[in-house]
Amino acid sequence: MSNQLHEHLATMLRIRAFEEACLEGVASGEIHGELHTAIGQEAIGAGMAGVLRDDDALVSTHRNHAHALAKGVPLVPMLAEIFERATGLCGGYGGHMHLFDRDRLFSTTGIVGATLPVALGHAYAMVLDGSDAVAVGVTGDGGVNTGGFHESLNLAGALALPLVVLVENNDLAISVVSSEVSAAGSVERAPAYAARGQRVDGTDPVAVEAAFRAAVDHARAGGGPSIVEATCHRFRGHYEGDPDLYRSAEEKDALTAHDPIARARRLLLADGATEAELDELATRARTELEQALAEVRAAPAPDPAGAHDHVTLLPTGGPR
Amino acid sequence: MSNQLHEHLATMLRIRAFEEACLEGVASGEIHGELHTAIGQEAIGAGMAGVLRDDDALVSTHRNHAHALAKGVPLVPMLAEIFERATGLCGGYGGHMHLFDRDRLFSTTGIVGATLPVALGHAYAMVLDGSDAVAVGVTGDGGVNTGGFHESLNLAGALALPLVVLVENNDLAISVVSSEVSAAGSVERAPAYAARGQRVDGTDPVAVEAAFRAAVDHARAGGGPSIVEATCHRFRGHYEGDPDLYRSAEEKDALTAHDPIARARRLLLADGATEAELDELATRARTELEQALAEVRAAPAPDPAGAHDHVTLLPTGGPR
Amino acid sequence: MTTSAPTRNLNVSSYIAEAIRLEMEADDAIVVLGEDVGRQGGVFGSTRGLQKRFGDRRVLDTPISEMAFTGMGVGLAMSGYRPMIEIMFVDFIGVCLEQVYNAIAKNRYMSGGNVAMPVVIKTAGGCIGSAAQHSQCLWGTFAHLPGMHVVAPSSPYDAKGLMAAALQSDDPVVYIEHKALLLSKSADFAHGAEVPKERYTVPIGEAATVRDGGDVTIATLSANVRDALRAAEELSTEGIDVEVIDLRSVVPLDTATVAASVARTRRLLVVDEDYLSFGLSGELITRVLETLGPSGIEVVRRLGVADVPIPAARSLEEAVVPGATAIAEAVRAMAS
Amino acid sequence: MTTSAPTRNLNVSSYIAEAIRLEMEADDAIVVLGEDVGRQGGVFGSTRGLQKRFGDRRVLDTPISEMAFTGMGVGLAMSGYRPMIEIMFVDFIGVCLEQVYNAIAKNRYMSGGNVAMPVVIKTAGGCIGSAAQHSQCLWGTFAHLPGMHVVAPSSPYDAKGLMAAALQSDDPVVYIEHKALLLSKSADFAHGAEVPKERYTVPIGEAATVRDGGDVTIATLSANVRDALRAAEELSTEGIDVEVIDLRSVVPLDTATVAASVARTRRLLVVDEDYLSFGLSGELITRVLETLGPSGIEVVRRLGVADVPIPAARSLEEAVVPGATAIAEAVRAMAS
Ligand SMILES: Cc1ncc(C[n+]2csc(CCOP(=O)(O)OP(=O)(O)O)c2C)c(N)n1
Ligand SMILES: Cc1ncc(C[n+]2csc(CCOP(=O)(O)OP(=O)(O)O)c2C)c(N)n1
Ligand SMILES: [Mg+2]
Ligand SMILES: [Mg+2]
Repeated sequence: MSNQLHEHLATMLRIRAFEEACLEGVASGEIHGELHTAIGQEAIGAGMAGVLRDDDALVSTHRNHAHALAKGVPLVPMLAEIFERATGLCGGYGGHMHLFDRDRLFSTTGIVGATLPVALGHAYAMVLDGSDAVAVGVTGDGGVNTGGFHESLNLAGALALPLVVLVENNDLAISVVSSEVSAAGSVERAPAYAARGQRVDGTDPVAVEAAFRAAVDHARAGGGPSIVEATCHRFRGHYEGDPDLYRSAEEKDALTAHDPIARARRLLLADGATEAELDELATRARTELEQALAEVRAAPAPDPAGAHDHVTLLPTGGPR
Repeated sequence: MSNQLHEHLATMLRIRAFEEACLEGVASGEIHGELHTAIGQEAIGAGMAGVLRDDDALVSTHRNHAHALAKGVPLVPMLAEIFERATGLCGGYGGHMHLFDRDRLFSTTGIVGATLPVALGHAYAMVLDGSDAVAVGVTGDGGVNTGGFHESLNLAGALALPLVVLVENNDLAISVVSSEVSAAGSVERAPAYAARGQRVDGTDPVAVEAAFRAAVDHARAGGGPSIVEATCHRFRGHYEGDPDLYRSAEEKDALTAHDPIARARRLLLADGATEAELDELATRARTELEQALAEVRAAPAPDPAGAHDHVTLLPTGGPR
Repeated sequence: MTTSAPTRNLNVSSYIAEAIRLEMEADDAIVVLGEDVGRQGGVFGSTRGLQKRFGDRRVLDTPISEMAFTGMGVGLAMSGYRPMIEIMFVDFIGVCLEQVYNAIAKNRYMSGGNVAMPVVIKTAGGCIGSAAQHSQCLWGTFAHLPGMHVVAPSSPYDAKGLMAAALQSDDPVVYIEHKALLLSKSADFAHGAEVPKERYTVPIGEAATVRDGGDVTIATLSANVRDALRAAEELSTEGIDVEVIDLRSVVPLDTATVAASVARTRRLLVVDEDYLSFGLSGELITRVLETLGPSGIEVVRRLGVADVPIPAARSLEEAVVPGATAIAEAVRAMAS
Repeated sequence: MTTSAPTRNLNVSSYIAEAIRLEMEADDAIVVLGEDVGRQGGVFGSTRGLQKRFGDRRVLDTPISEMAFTGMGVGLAMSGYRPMIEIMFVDFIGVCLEQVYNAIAKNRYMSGGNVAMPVVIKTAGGCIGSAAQHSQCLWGTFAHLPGMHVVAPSSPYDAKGLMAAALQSDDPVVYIEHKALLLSKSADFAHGAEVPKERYTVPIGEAATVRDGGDVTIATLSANVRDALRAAEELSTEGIDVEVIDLRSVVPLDTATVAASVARTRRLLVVDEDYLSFGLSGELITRVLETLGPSGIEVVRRLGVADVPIPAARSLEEAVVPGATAIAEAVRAMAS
């Protein structure tokens, strides 16, 4: 367990460092649109990391960096995309909410609830392929009240498709407390879809990994869909710039008690790890990101002459 | 019971006669669009009849005639609307799939799944009004797999709104067998919405009335939403003109065994009613419809000069 | 007018099913998803026989969950498939437009060209008497949103050829069939009635001049082509010589063919069964104006559904949907 | 240019919230539904203070269930309420367009005038750097579908007045606020910076000439009005005298005001932050052509997002979204 947690801590630190690098980009104006970070929610990405194969699909949301890293999307092109560079994963056309890594079947969308239909399509493709790959669709607790959630899970259940729905439950959809506007929990909805349901402490990467792996294995074995709900806490505003006035100062202060990184540190120290050893992990993550940031910042902005490329292969023939 | 069933039989006969009058309109070309009848499903409308007040709302589907009659929508204007007459409920603008009776808070839509959000709005209005009125949204078994079903029931559950969702389960969405593409039954989904769930034999009007009344009372008392699922059989094609080749001849022949009208007759006869008395009920229904049909047929078609009226109050100012 | 009877006299829907069958035989990546596309073969018959031929996985009968199965098209495409998604009536697009315009139409662009979206959205439009929620065309709605091709065939030949082209396209294509045409047979058509049994394509983005004439140019598409040809026949007896252009594609719009015709006739009538405003007619007129300049045009007119929902009653419906009589009248007013 | 500082210097979003508050005080039937409209007061602040003032029933924070709460607007309206539905970003309309165009926009017609639909759809459009799924305008999409008014204010004064008019309207109104304007203050505006504290309305369907000029007519709306005014200032130093018309409403479109201007200038530039094709620009140019005839116009041009999704990177975004520089350039080309 301690070895596993050690590795999870390294992953969480890498995710946090990544998010913090993005914060720099917002402050500097290099990222000029919305940015949503997973700070405080790193244990989920860490628990997912390593469970999926390249030929498994993962479809994520507006809060997607941790999932991308968990799927093995290369860090530098990803950071470059978020920093709006020509060397970005998508050449700077997509940006933070629209990451596409074709080879790893990773994609995202900025529309809440829109991830699951896409993941469902991947799951169906896997059945058509006769492969044992699986598809994972991520949603927040807000996304579970969208029609797309229902339609996708019903289809997955009816056709017993290899779909894992990972619900990141930070109990907030921007300012709306999801439990106040939800008639039931996500896991309690699993029977409505003949799905497996499991709730897990999303600040515990070991628990997340176990639950996520069980769901993936279940899907791989032909058992059909699962809902894995990981409870967690959103440390920052919904997006950078969100004044977050809908939470009290006390409420926000209390969040640090749920820091998955601090938690893992505590456990590892109690288990015999040294401060220095763990600090070294943090340094390694920060160094990787510093180097990545330098590389990204050296890259050019996309050439405006190409702004009209890539709409379709065949020109649509409209006037310019 | 027998008195109640007697009355239900009369209502079912009236519904059947209404639907048969509509069939005439299709044959004659007076109805030139799609027509969906509830032939075989009359016990549901009959069970609903009398339960709702004028200030309760009812939102129905493409297969809506029985529900309209159950809500007390006047028969002749309704038939006139379906027969595309100027004297129709909506002046001939709406037609069979778009019936609106403002005073009885009755409306319909031809889009599957679209009834429930509208019914939810009525339910919310009742809470705002501080009234004990309730809203009923009808859907078929096909409609329960739409996103609108999920979103509406969740909101109704979360806010404990007085919404009754009546599912007419004939296990067919046109040609698709709903149970084959549904991961769970509608009633089994009730817990996902903190809703009451009850399944009932939709060929038994007494049972339908009891279940429907219980749900309405529950909503009136502030208990929140219910799902009432009434199992039934669609005797004809999905719409008039549907060759219905997706069901075998034997399957279709076997349908008559589930005729709610024959069933009620059998029970009433066993309970001491006379053939003559029951025939008289049928005659009365047919006579009412014959007279209605004559009245409708005497009415003019809508004046084409008014075809551009009623789009908005304030003109939109577009070119003609 | 075709005078000889066509070799085959099938429903247009059968030719569409034939196109899909031939493409599916040639390309294993094509899968078909939608309501009633399998066991029933489509409510209008345009997927008839496909499930028997290709099995119930490649031709999937879905529940009424348009958002889910349209989105499945996105995932399938990213997994290397070429999905055809059937939205039974185009009027229903409001429940799933999200996946169409924010994903299918944009993923290629948002991915900087890395991800292809070879998805066909097949859907039925047009009036056959079913009122405001089952009679719309809406090609203007799709055309306004970038990233998709939009086609609407008018003849049996084009119905098959454009479906084949759509299925072969590496870009998303919205294929809008007209309900009235689906149920018509080859012999009902004065143009494109002859349909080869083999595979062929009609190129997306090319209009066809289906009748030559020198006095007035009518540009139209889908079922209105038939009406325009009827009107033209009538007008020819009055000495008015009408050129009829079938646009066939809304996106890409073949402005060049229309402009070349108007350069000769100097009179353009656009006939569009879709809503009049903020749609095809304004776009086409503007592009022709941009191409020829104001001095290149003498008269422009347009006929469409004048910003009113489609009413139920036949008397009202005929008053709002453009047909042969209204077309002939409009041309007469322009020619005088 | 306004030279004196405006009396109040609030965000445009505050003036909108003020309009809603005043109308809600005057009319108990108004209710507000949407995500984050209550506790947070809107992600851009344009419903700030309303929930405190009117309670959490009349100002309801909804789950992310746009189809449900947009449809609630239909039921609420039929129950005698006047709902305002907030769709946070117009880009999300694809998940619930169904209730908007098949019910809200059509129920009056389908009911033969028996049922009114006094529903306001309030939503934010426009570019502030958030790429393809959070930057669209889409007023052309709504405008193509009959039964709704569509407005898009450009100034603090109009933002408040058009919101009041929308809430008083017995017809459905789509109110598209521009994200960049919402976050701007009165002092940032050269027109309509002064906002009375009292109730007033700006009439739906009337354009405003925000700058007089004799050489070229620019017709535009929303944030581009600011750009057009800036371009006009620049051009005036070059001796080009530009008239700037703020359309304010897309439906009804005030063709008369534009045509009267073009009758003088004979040159029309339409600037539209929405997608270029099959939208506002083609419609307006066609209507002006229909009004004045080809001989009444010398040059027409249009600038818009040329049928491309909005890219993420600033360098790309600036290349596709029309701004002051592109406007000035286009006018120069037309004037010479
Ligand atoms: C259909 C749709 N509605 C609204 C939004 C705006 N929006 C973006 S994120 C968000 C909250 C999402 O909450 P949740 O799903 O819990 O994810 P979290 O942000 O907590 O990770 C909202 C309302 C959207 N992007 N798409
Ligand atoms: C959103 C949408 N999708 C598809 C349709 C086409 N359609 C009309 S009725 C129907 C089947 C409905 O089945 P069900 O809900 O069980 O009602 P039933 O016809 O059995 O009464 C379908 C698919 C529609 N009207 N709306
Ligand atoms: Mg959340
Ligand atoms: Mg059914």
